[in-house]
Amino acid sequence: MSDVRDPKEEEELRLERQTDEGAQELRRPTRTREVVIAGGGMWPEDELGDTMIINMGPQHPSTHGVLRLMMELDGEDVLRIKPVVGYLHTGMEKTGEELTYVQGCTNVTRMDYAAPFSNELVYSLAVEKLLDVEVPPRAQWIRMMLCELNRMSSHLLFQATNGMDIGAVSMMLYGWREREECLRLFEFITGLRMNHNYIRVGGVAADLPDGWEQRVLDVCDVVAAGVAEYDELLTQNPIWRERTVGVGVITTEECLERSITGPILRSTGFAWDLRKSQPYLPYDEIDFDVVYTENGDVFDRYRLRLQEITESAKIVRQCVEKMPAGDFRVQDKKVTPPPRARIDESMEALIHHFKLFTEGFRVAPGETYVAIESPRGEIGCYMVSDGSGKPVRMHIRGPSFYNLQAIDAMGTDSLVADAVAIVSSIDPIMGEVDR
Amino acid sequence: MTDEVATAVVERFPGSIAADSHGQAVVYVDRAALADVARYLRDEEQFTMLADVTAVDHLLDGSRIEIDGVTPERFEIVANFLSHARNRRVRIICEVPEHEPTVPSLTGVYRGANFPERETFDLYGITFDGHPDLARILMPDDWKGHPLRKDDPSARVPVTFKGDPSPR
Amino acid sequence: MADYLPILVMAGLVVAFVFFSFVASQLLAPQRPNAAKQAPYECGIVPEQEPAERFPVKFYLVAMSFIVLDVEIVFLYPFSTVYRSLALFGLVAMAVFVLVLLIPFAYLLSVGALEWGPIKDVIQRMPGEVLRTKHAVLDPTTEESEAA
Amino acid sequence: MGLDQVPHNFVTARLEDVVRWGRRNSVFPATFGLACCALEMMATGAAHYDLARFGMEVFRASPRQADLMIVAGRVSQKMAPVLRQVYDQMVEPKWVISMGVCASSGGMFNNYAIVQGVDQIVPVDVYVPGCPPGPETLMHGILTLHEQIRTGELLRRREGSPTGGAGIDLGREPVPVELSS
Repeated sequence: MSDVRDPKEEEELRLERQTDEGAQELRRPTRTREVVIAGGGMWPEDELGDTMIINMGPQHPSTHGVLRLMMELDGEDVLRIKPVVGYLHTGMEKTGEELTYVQGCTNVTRMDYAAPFSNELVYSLAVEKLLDVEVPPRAQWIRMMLCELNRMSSHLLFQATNGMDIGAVSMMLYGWREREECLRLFEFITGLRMNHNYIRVGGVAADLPDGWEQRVLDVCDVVAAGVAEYDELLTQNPIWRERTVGVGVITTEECLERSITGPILRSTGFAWDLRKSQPYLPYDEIDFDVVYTENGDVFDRYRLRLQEITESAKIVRQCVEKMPAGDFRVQDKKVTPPPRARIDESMEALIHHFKLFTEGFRVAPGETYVAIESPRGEIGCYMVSDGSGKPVRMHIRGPSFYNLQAIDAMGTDSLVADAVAIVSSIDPIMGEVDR
Repeated sequence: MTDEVATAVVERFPGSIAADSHGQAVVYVDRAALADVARYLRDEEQFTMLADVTAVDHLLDGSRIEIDGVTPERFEIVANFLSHARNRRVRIICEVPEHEPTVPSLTGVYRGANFPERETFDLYGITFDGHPDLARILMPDDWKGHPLRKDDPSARVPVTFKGDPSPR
Repeated sequence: MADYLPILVMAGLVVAFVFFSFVASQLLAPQRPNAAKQAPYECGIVPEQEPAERFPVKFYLVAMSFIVLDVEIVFLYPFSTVYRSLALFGLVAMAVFVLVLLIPFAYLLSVGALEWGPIKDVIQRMPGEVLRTKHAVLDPTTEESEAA
Repeated sequence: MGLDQVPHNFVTARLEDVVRWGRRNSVFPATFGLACCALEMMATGAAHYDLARFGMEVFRASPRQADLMIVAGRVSQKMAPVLRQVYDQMVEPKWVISMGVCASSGGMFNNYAIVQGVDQIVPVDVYVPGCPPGPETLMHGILTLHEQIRTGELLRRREGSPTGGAGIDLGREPVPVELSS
């Protein structure tokens, strides 16, 4: 559509000129509809009534990262709301195609940075399905325990930011107090507070350190006490209920037609949880129940996630009891690098070590789609392999990317302040939206 | 061993071929019939949710899985469907030739296809006919080219390790 | 004069503080104006469109009713310091004054000038026609036509 | 070069120290949380690691009231003009901390989408390593910046940086700064 310009001036143009969609749209009012590749305007046939188009933009205290909402306001009433994403696009799927299967976890774990274990797990499960490799039971139980602990820390992050967005600023400090305990536990087990790269293809990176049972149980008790405190602080609070009950209501049909999964879907009364319906880890040996509520508003999503924290704590306690012994990684020489000490002793281990870390293990040609239940919904990994050490295609179906489509169903005809509460109740993580 | 949903789709749409990939039901359908297959799945087969729409670029493939009856093209559009009632998944794949990368849009059947189709258009350049607002979603609006194509350079910056006085 | 001293000292301190902070900021803060600093802040987006000068009438209504009721409170303060000495006469006078202002407040509530909630709740609650701006057709994918 | 209108001499030396001390102890960071580093930045601001001990009590949302921009996370090509716009709208004197390797040098994402180092857009004063840098690492970076403010020149801009930058000119060869007690 635009004429060809020399790259230097074009580079200058991109950095200097603004890349917001709405503004370009307003400068060219007579935009015809039949142009197939429409400049992404607010809405193609937009003309200026006396309403105001504002940006709740990328740099905003309450948009959970760099989400931008273009809103058409009539006074304080939101007439139309449109999320604009892409401000954190990191080209992870292109990088994923350039990394070998061994390195892939480090790239994927930075997508949903509030729940890194879920990303690593879905990536590892996809590669293991392509390899048809059987993960030993202890590794599966460690993975399950860590994913549930991660669900707790992610929902604690939600409670903190949701409270602050709606006005209970002290919730930020309380939420982070419990989350800090979880992060310290992750550092104890995996060595890193975030972006752990601990769940790898074939099992987990290292066995659980000694004395892990007591520390895990302590964290569960601290978090359970914290959750009781939040419940007491907020659930009966009239101001809180005034701001959240009946705000951002969505029905099950609207959710299903927008491919929305996770807490938002369950808050509308449709109890769908992949851990129960399509268990991908030994969830069937654990008794826990799927939390769901009825009327699908901001208050229900808050209550649902609060209850999910206690459910996850219940699961983690059962994992601590039933943790099987055994090796923590598949013993197949071709997939698991040998332990460091073995390399000095045997030449074969050295060769395996060298092969695995230079070109990675080869995966037979094939394609698969694996989906698990992350704290935000169904996170899926579509993987296509062509027999080399690198995937042809590594696509992550981010739940927040689809959950953001609920904004126009919830946000239309609401107040601007409610729009903040609605975005916070969707709990999008921009890392997995933009990938 | 093919899945009964796959067989139902195959006999309903003659041009399609059922396949099995690691225990998951996959149906290769003709490119033009994608929207009709989706409508059939939603209305008759109770597939209540469209999980994902994405694309694959097979330009630089080492070796590719051979399905008899499917003419391998450069691009593939992959749509995953999920049925809550029947607790099963199916994957519909259609080959998209390089010279004419257009596919009927699924937004008519599932509203949830709006964002992923915009992303697939943005990163692969495959246009979806009938999409209400097909525009770039992830890349800046004035970005040239479609980054996830295999022939699109990944623009890796040569990292210089020599003692570089200037900051970059 | 003596009992006015604290007020004068306080006034002096206020003036001194204001003067000091202005001079300090003029002297110490580096002046480096640029176009971006003058532009309105739109969460990082360079605004291409002038900020709308026209505001919906609701804001104006609420502002006016606030001023009326706020001025009423201003008159109540001196009364509250001396109401014992004024006894019954003061009470009756102030009661009339407050009553006179209650009537417009009641009218405001009935007309719904103070109705602020989301428009869809207001439409149900309000008997009469609700003031709304004309705006273009909604999202093309939804069939809702132009709003009332 | 002392203050704007006031000459730099013996008399005003103490005044400059007071100004530097004032600025050092009340730096207000602008919330520029982009990605994973944003969570660690919030953790640093939260109760346990508590930035309020260093006078950074609250994260100001609008650039009008902030004088330190902590670029926490990876800066994408679409975000670069926004970052430059917010930086321009910040009040003087302003400083920039590039938190995490993604902001400092593009980190592990050496591809088309990420700006390979935020110092191509805005002049940076302190680079904090780590992916994500732990709260202690970020606090070390902030203390280093406080040292720069305390000992650095007040006003002159550093010409050397590629974007004709607006950082603090140290007036001497940048030696590693020892943290005073």
